[in-house]
Amino acid sequence: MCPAPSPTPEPDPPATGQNVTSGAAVHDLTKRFGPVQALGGVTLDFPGGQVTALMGENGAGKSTLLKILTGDHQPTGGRITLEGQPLTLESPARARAAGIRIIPQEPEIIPYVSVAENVYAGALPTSAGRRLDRTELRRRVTADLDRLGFTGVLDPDLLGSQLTPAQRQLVEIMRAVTGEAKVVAFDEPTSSLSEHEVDALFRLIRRLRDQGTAVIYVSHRMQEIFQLADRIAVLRDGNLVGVQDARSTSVDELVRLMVGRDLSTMFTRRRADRGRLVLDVKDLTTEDVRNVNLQMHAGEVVGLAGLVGAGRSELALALAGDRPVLSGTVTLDGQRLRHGRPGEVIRAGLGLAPEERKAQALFLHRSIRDNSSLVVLERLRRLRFVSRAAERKLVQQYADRLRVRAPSIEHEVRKLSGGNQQKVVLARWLARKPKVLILDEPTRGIDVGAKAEIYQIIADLAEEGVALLVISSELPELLGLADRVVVMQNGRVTGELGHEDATEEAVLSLAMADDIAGVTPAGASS
Amino acid sequence: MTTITPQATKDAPPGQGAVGGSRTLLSFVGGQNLSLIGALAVVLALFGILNENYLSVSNMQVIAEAATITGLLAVVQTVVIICGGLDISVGSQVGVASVVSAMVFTSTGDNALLGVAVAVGVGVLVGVLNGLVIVYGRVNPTIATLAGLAAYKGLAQLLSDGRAQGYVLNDDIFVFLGRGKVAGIPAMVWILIAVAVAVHLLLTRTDIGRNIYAIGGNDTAARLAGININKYLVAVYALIGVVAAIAGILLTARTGSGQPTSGSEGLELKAITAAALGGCALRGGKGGIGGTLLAVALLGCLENGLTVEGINSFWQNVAQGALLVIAVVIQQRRSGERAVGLPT
Amino acid sequence: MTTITPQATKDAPPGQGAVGGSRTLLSFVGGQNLSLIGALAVVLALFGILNENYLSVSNMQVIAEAATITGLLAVVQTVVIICGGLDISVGSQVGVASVVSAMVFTSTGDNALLGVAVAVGVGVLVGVLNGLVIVYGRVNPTIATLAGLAAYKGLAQLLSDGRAQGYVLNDDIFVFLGRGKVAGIPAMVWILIAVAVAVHLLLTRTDIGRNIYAIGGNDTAARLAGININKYLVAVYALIGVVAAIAGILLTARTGSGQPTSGSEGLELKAITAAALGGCALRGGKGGIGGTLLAVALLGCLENGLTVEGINSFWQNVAQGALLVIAVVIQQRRSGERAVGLPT
Amino acid sequence: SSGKESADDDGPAAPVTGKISLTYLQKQGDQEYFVGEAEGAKEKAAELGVDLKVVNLGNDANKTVSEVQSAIAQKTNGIIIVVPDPAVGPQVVRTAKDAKVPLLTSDDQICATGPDPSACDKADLIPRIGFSGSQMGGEVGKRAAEEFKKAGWRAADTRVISAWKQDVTVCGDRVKAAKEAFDAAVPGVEKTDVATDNTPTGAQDKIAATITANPKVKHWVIWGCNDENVQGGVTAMKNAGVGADDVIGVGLGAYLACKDWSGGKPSGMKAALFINGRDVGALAVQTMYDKLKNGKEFPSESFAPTTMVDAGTWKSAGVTCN
Ligand SMILES: Nc1ncnc2c1ncn2[C@@H]1O[C@H](COP(=O)(O)OP(=O)(O)OP(=O)(O)O)[C@@H](O)[C@H]1O
Ligand SMILES: Nc1ncnc2c1ncn2[C@@H]1O[C@H](COP(=O)(O)OP(=O)(O)OP(=O)(O)O)[C@@H](O)[C@H]1O
Ligand SMILES: [Mg+2]
Ligand SMILES: [Mg+2]
Repeated sequence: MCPAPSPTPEPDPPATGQNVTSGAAVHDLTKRFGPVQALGGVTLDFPGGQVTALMGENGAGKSTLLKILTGDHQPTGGRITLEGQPLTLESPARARAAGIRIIPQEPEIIPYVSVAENVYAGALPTSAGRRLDRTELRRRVTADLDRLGFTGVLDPDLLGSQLTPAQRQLVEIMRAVTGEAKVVAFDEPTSSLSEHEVDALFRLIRRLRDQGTAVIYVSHRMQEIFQLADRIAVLRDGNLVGVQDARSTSVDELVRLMVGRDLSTMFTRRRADRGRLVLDVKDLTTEDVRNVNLQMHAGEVVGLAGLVGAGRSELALALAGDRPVLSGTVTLDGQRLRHGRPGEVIRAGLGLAPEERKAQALFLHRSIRDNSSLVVLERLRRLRFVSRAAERKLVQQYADRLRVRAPSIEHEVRKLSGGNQQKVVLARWLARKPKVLILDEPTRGIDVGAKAEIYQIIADLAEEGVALLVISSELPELLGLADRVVVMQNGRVTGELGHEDATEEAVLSLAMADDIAGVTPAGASS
Repeated sequence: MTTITPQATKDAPPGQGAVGGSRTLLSFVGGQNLSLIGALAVVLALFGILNENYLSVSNMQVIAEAATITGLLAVVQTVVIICGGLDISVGSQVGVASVVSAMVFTSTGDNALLGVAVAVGVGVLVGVLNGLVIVYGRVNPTIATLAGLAAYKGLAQLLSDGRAQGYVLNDDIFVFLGRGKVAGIPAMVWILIAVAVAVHLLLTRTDIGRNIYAIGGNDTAARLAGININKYLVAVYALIGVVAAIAGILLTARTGSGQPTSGSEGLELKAITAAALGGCALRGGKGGIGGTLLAVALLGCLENGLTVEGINSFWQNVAQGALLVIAVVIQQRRSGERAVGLPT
Repeated sequence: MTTITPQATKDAPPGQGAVGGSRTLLSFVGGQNLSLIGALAVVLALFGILNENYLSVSNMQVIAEAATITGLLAVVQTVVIICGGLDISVGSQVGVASVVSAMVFTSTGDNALLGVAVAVGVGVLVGVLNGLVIVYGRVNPTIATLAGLAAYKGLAQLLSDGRAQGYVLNDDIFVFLGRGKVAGIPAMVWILIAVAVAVHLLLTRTDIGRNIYAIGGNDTAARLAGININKYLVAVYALIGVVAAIAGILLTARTGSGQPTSGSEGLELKAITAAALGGCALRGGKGGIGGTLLAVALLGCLENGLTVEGINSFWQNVAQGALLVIAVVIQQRRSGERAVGLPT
Repeated sequence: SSGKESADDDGPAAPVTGKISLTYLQKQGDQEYFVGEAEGAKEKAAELGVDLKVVNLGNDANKTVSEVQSAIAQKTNGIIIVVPDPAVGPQVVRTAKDAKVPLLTSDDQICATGPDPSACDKADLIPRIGFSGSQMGGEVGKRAAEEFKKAGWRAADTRVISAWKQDVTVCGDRVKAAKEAFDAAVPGVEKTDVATDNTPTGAQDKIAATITANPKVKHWVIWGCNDENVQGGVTAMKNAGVGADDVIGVGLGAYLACKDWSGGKPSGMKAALFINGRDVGALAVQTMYDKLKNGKEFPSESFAPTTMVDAGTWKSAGVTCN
């Protein structure tokens, strides 16, 4: 796991807001979804001028709490107060007007309007009646981009449908901080951002805090929590199990609160000898990826690092046969793969758990079982009839192993928390057991306990001889997992680092090779 | 911690359930279709009280027979809607098949089997054409089949010169299809039952069906899961072509001759209505044969009842519209859809 | 990294661009509509060569007039499709308005303005009713308006007893609406122009319009942004009601009497076809008036040309279907839609 | 069953004793003419104390079969039918015969043994009340010829437009008869077929295009399947600037033509064949009643009267205009 700043193990009483009349609070808040109790009576305040972190396992109820605060869900019971005054939030519009903003876990983007309009949707500037004032809109967005430090990464004229995941997240962030905000909640905002944007985001959060805004911050990344938070509230099974002062608590204590037991958080993998060559990529060029050469061996974990838009996901999709290949070859176990045929690639033995689970992997209205078994159906069928018993057994096995939190495997995936949805995607590929498995941001939105589990699974798979390509924006994770790290920038591989040489600094300097004048890409090591 | 409990919940989508016999019926019906069953019961009870002959065996046979052609099309419409498409040209396809079956029959010296075979063959061709236009022409399915609606209607009219063709009621096979009964149930209704059961099994029990749901639920995800979407789409449209051809042959058998437009115009709307009322989401990925058949039955019983009561067709239009809305509103209330926002 | 380029990209939807005069025309047409313009040019050239009178001013007037009622409905259909809905009941609404306008006119001793006003009022009511059923009944727009298609048709028939009602061509206002010309352009065409320009400005230049795109593009995002989706939906359906009523009044003016079904049946399909051909995505969030009007013009010129050439209606059906597909295929090829997967 | 078994013909059914219930199945029940026919039938039924159900079949041959079956399941005593398409006739006849329910047709003829009444053995034709399509067309053609002669036009600068929905068989029959009658009286006038959807606006748009295509034509004669076609055509002429004197429109039905005349202005609508659906409906019910109550055999064919009316005579002929 990520190394935590050494905390002082001093059991201070939980910090409460210094100023009861600023910020928001919830009192005895409950929420039920049919049989699922998502929140079971949470009383918690979010004082102004402080960053309150919200932690908890996948499905603990963090997003639900935030959704209630923004009027998106109606609570089953309990009260909300803002600046000491009771508040009923019958709609998101009401919450917005009251000054409560949320950056949701899954960005919601309007596809065919510009970034500028996406940011100001619902509050577009008008002049002379309802005439849209485009000049003013542009002025405001440009100013916002400048203020937030996103100027280079986000073109305000791009259409929503053209944005990358990171850019979508930035749009959500911009939306939330326009206008007068008293409470701003961030639901795992960094899960698709890279270091550069994360820095800008943290500056923004600190500025908001200093202006007296109540900031709520949800994340599974301990490092960030300790960098940002003043106080840390931990939810478990929809109940508040403790509020800790960030200066006086420790990672271990938080983990114990979250999962109810001790967990070894550091991950070290026993490195096996490299097996036979399974994947050989030669001079692969697509629209977004140029001249990529990559070799992967059985039992090897290769990390793929890079900044936002470096082309890692594009490379993954190209390998999975989902991108038109302009030139170059991909050979899997001696078999040359044809592009444009994902099915053939899967049958040849390559699997991809893609980056955007909702858009690229999940069938939200279908059950966990349907979602998990999709790529193994051909093994479960006889005369094309799927054996349900075998299917259920298999899915149950992987759901248990990944600790998917749901009443049953027949539960619809859209009703799962974000992290649990990610686990369903992983379960699909674990069940398939391919020769080469590409995991694009596999721990995005995954809680500590499950993360450890996933690391273990990656290790086990490598042990079994699977070659793994792991894409992650969390460098510590990547460095901990990978036998070697391949770094990309602008669609090109800029270097490769062996496990020993792979430090954060080395990776970052390769990731920004073009930007650092005069530095030639480091030669491939190991 | 991990909280997967092995029993199925009541949230399971229709056709998802266990393997056992008694579960199968419920899974076929689907939990969320209870309001349709309720509506059907109300309609049956109401007209049963108003008119003593309404619930008679012979009237039920009449209702079933009248609903057969719509039912066949609604079943395949359900499949294509589940996989995210739509087929607006089904009515015109029925017309083509009807004309072809009768004309081939007549011109080959009353060879019924040949008539049937050629009609089915033409149905496959038409369906594959639809699929190819959609897949390789990259035309939106709605537009492509809207074009088909006009084009195939024109084709049927050109073939038949716009008039009813041939006469088939001197042939045993056609007479059996149109008027025969087996075990007290009309032959055409048996055909509907056979098609519906086959398609239901296909959708719920085979990997093909799973893949169809996957394609409609999220095409990107389906593609990345290795499903050959294009192949599936062409196959689904071909299936529609075959079933529409069967419907056209039954139309010929029932009316006695090949009908280019009469009896088939407007069937697309009826089929889509039934599928949507039966719980198909028009954006794909959701629905089942059970719900669709219930909706077909509901609409059929309603129409017959209104006619039996001698209600004039103007009032029937108003009543059908109103009842359709009421049925859906009740269904939505029961399933507790959220009120804020677009209620799709 | 990336630099900000201040001009709109070529993918920007029509009407996104700048405020300037010359840009406005292009934005109205929309870059992606070039293939429609091409198709239109081909049709005009083809029939112009085949028949010397086809391109005459008087024939262009005839085409424009014939396309007006469809055009009006296609314009509002575009709006509702952009915001993620659909209205299949437009044709029936036209029938209601036609009957109401003529009956009120006749029964109030030939008061044309009152006839027009009451028809528009009824149109608003019908539209609001549609919106309320969709929003508060939580009924899928397709189903709700399918129900409306039947119910309002029944209403028009009940009001009129199924017959053409009244006679309006002794009144100057109706005669002007039906046959008058201003600056050489028929009065009805002016009405279409006025409605189209107003709706275009609404969609592209006001925050209301932008919110409509937002609702159709992503209803969750719109809801979270505080847009009152329900209010917008009801308002959009009310707008449809008003414009359908105007179309109904024009129908009365053209035919001289209130027509319950004749002349309005099937208009929904034509309107949806035009909107879809004009580039509206049926799942919402995308489209514009420019494309829709081009599609209306294309279909109108085609139909007129086929009639001028004396082609029988069977071939016309085939030709229209085939040409519709060809136009869209070319459009898709040009815009380079990806071939793998569902091509929606 | 194989569906082939047929009830033996065991003579005429015994007269019905209790309350008689009849079913009137009509095609295109939302059209003006058939609405009138239904009203006439209902009035007559009320007068005779008969229970009458009227069912609209639209243009649907399939629904026709269903509704015949349904009426039988409802134990109706007699069926009167206007088929959407004569080809469905044999199936209807067979179904009614199996159930021993007397069958009478109105308006359109059907044959017990084949799809085409015109190629049918006289004995196999089902008794019928109504107008004859070819007779109506003939009247129209004859009147148009008279008007043509009266106007003194030359065949060379005259054009005849026949407007109808080309997939409706009975429309085709009417138009064909009109052409033959016209040609018999006035040979040599060129004719143009215009495909419409039988609605006034559809006809107007299509005929407007036809005018465009033929700018050299000076005089126009228009007929069609119904009043809608002719009225749409006359309006198109007016809009194209063709004077009322240069148009001879002969309507069929008179229900829209009367509206033109009630305006009192000169109109291209010169005459229309008035067919009164009420008379047909009433006569059909009376005939069926006589058979069921009194055992009186159906006459093989009875016609209701038609009248050619024009601007001067329509009121006295009993045309009612809404
Ligand atoms: N719309 C819904 N319908 C049914 N159940 C839901 C719904 N939304 C959330 N839940 C359930 O409520 C519980 C809390 O979910 P929530 O999304 O708040 O978790 P979370 O703490 O944000 O988890 P994560 O870290 O994975 O995002 C979960 O058990 C989830 O399955
Ligand atoms: N700032 C940007 N502006 C415009 N396009 C961008 C930007 N960043 C990335 N892209 C586009 O994203 C694609 C490559 O990104 P890809 O998703 O493969 O990167 P990645 O390394 O996976 O990064 P991440 O997933 O973290 O965004 C290319 O199509 C590129 O044009
Ligand atoms: Mg969450
Ligand atoms: Mg990526």
